[in-house]
Amino acid sequence: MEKKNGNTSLITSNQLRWFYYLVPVAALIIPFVANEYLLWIVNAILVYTLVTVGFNIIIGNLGQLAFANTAFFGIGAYTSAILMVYGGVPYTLSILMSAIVGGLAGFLASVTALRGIRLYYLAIITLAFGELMRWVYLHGDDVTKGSDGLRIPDDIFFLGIPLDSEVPKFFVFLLLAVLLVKATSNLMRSRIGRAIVAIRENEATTASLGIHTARYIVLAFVWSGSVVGVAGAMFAVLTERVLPEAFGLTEVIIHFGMVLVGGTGSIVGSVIGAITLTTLPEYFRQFPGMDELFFGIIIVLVLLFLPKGIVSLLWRISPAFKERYYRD
Amino acid sequence: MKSFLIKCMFGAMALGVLLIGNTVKAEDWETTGLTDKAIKVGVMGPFTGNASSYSKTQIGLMAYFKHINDQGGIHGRKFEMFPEDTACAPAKGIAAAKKLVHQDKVFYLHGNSCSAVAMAVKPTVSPTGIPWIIAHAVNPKITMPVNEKKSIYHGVPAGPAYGSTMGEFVMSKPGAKRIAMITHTNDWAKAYCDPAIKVIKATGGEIVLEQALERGQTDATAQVLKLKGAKPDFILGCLYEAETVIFLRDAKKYGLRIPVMGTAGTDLENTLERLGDKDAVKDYYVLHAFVDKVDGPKMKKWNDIILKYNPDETITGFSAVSMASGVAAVKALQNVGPDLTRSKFIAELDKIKGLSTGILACDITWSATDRHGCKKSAVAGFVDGNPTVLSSWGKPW
Amino acid sequence: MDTHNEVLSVSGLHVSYGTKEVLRGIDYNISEREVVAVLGANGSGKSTSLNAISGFVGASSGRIVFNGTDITELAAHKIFRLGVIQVSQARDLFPGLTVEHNLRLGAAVRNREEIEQRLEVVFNYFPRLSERRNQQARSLSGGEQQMVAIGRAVMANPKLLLLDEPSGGLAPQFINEIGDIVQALKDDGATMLMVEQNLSLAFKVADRFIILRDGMVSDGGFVKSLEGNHDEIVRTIYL
Amino acid sequence: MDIFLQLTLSGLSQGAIFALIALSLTVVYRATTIVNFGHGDFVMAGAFFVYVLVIYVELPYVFAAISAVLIMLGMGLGVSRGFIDPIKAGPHIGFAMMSISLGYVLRGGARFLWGREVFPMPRVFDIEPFFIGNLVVTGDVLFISAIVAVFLLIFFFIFYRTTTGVIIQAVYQSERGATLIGVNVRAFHQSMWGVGLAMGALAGILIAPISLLHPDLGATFLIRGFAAMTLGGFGSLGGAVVGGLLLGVAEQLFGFYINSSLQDITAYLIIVAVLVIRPAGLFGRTVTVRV
Repeated sequence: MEKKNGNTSLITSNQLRWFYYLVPVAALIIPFVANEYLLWIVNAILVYTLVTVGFNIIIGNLGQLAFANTAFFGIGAYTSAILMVYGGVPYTLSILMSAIVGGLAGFLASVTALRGIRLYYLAIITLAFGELMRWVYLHGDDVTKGSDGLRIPDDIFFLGIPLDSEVPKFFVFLLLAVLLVKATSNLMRSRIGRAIVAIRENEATTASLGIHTARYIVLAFVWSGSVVGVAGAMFAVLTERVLPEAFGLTEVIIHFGMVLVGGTGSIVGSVIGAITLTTLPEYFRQFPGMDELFFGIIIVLVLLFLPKGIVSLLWRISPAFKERYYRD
Repeated sequence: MKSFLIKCMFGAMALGVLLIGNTVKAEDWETTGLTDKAIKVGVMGPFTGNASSYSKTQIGLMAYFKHINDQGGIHGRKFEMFPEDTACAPAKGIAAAKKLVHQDKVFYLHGNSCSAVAMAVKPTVSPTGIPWIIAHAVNPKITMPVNEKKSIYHGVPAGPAYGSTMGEFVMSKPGAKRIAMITHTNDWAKAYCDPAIKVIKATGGEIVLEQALERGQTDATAQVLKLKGAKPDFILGCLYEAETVIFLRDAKKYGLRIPVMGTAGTDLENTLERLGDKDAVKDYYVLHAFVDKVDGPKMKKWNDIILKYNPDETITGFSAVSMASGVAAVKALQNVGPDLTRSKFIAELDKIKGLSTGILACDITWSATDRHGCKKSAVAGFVDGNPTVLSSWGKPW
Repeated sequence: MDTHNEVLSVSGLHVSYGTKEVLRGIDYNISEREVVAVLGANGSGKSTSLNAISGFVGASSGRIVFNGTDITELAAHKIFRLGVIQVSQARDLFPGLTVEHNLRLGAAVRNREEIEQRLEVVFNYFPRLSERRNQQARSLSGGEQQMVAIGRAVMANPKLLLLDEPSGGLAPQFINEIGDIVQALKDDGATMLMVEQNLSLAFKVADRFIILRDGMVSDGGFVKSLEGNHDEIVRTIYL
Repeated sequence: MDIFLQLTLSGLSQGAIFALIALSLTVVYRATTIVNFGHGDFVMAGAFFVYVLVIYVELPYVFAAISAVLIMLGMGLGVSRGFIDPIKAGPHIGFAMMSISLGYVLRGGARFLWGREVFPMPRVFDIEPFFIGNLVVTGDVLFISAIVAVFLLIFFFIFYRTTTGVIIQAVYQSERGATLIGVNVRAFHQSMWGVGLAMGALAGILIAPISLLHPDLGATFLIRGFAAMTLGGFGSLGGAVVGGLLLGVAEQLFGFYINSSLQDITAYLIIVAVLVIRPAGLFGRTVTVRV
């Protein structure tokens, strides 16, 4: 046990799989011990877990600097809200629609990337996309109610469960988060996921291997858009009112921070990032006015001393925590 | 494995649903946040973020509470304040509200700048029935129609009160008919401008031109030239401080010498200080919530309280705004007597009628059906080169 | 040759890229006015050894001494100032600048005072560049670009010139021309360390050769002693 | 016509600021291939330093401005050395986040110290507006345009007409080439960060008397800087200047002739339009993808 040897580790991959399953099961205890405030934070973490997992596909796995994430998030939230408010669509169905519309937004973002708009061009055009969407929410008064925001109906149900307090929301969010995280993890470990990472490593080589790179770039964006779109639909129910202010530039910076703090290209890292940057600001409440300062300092420190994110601390415990989507 | 997981989850879900029921006992609810020595008050405000200059008003409110504490408190209880940052961001505001309600378990909530945050927080606070006094945000929908648990109060003029004052003042200028507007496109600006337009249209005016000037713009040439071309009698300006300054500067620059009516988001002295040009503000009229100039003799008492507890604070038009509803809350708490409960507090708040706070230019009147406590505001403008508080065109307060 | 001072000595040099060890303890030295050719197959570590001397890659162990100064840990620009000038394989010209600007820049850091005089010298070596002095570097042919690259290095008045594949990718007539120029530089007293795949060029100008194999010196000797028999060398290098 | 000229004039003076910011971003980008996403906050910091030096240290304005620019120059060196160099080996995504976070730290610091205040920035140059025909010219317009014009003249003179300039051009064109002529590339990167931040600070100092001084001062300018860069051609120095000026004028014309509510998103519309229609911008060369 005490010997330092690369092969003998405290945790094997097999044990780790059980550990991953255990986390959500263990989480089921939370509503019985937490008050509404803590539960709200937990629910926010579940929403941001999907936000970060979705964003990480683009930033980490595909390696593209695209900042359209808030746009996906907002589009998901507004889609769900608009369908529920105006169409009387059940929440469950509206989540599905948010995934579809989010995916379409992802497709739109991928078109720019395919057109050779990459790196900073992509970053800037996607930032602009996000801000233009916010302008649309703000000026689409008739539908979005402008800056008053769109109030979510009181009586919403997920498969018959009334979502009228944090507890049922927690169970529904946990279910959605587990399903989508697992699906994303499976996707990233499949041939598709490997192709996506291969494109990050070397797009030209990947293309020369006969892999249709454009198809996988589109796929990565669409999947990212869908996952974040669902997160948006969850966010709408979490905050009960969808407001343009919630989808500004600061929001995308927080998303970006979550990805980097947790660990780029890692699903476990995404979860860690979402947990860290959702809970820390709550902790900082004790130091009024120092929020931004702390946020900035933490990310700087992580970038300097843990360039692979907090998840790399786990790698020191056991290499089994490393998610290998790619072998050359 | 997965199906097992899902079963687990649904099982737990069902359990959770069962547990939600009435876990909060009624008598606990009445006295939550109270001890023999303390009344816990949650004070939400934008202590960070791009609207942090509004948090001056929460600083003022808390200074007043500290002042009451130093006077011996209320029936032996002292205010214990829980300032919470909303950063003027909806999600952060909701977290703040949840924390105050469910973790800190305050007796009541008092504060809130940023209407968007108050609107976002409302679904969280409203169902709990915890008394909540809005001391700064202006969106009328926060308090009216009265919420189900009848627990939310507006302690400053809400949009319609401010807005109609703007409209009435504009129309009180002899011959005013053609009105133009320059506004931000957010709820804050709408809360002022919409009711003003209503009053203007109802009293025979018309809106001849509408211009947008967004936050962060540093030039208003295009807007000023448009306005100049429209030749209005009066301009309604629903702009924040910085943009007001930019607009007035450019208005002077291009010779647009038409009176401008501004919101309570700005004040005369500050605008003048920032412009550094008396000539540019000479046609600027602005909502003025107070009975006197910001640094006038009637305000000295209140400003001194703020400065006593915050010696470095710069007093602006925001500083004392929330103190008026603080006065009202203190009065209600005093009237309840030593056996304080939330229901009794709400009942006493509803009994406040025509309370002259000595701060705001309106009397606070609340009832079970009308929670807009403040129905009017004064206006400040230059008369013969001197800043003056006015009630209508040419008529001092 | 032995009577001359030792200019450069490399001893026990190890260089790794990540976990991959490219140089595994090489030793060699160069004396003043000597031309040494470094030979070897692709991936044997020839360019890496030049880059280690120039300070572009760090050594994991070993020592590089230039004119009595230990330069192993020195930053690239400081090694340059000492007079160790490299002509890289990719040439790395400034494509948007004129030929003359490219050349002048060679002296901008180390040799500012003599700039006009050196320009004269370079144009003497490369009359062709004088004609094209106002042309953008990107408009030149490969051979001309190589001339600019060498000329730029000569501008700095090198004490040791490192040439990385001067004939690489050039048409045959240019290879000869480059060979002549290297010979001319040698005749004027330059000390050179040259990586070269073209053996006839290498043996034409070099005094001595070193063969690298898998990051180690596998053979070496004086060109004269080969007496024109290169076949064995070819076998040593590639088999 | 008068209106058009007036709009153009005020657009140019706004555009001069955008140009300066775009240029300062480009200087860093060309040297290091890093886009400073936190630049808005560095712009703000420059203006804050002037305020502190004038109000608290009571330096004369001009000295305060020069000192602030120098402080930001030093900060640029420090940022490059202390925060960019250590993550050099990592992906570009790290640089983006690093610059954003450093900006956050500055903004957070400014907010912590002066959070509830909005300051009027002292004015140096307060002259009465005068007329050229029907055209109104104010002190601000004159002051900003003159300073920016002089600065640009000096900048481009150094860049195209001096040895230092030629060396800078050389490093921009080939970093490996620069190491071969003995340039200390690391020091070069540091100094370009310094120059970039100093130029940004100058922009902040020029705009603060108009925009007032508050911690969020820089945010709106950053995106306009991006738009100007994109319009002119990403990485082109001249393009950044022309792009900035055009953006300034476009905002005014859009605002007046189309709809004033479009003024705020003119920058975004330009970014999207340019990148979709002609990603290389007006003066940029074809985009080379660096993965």
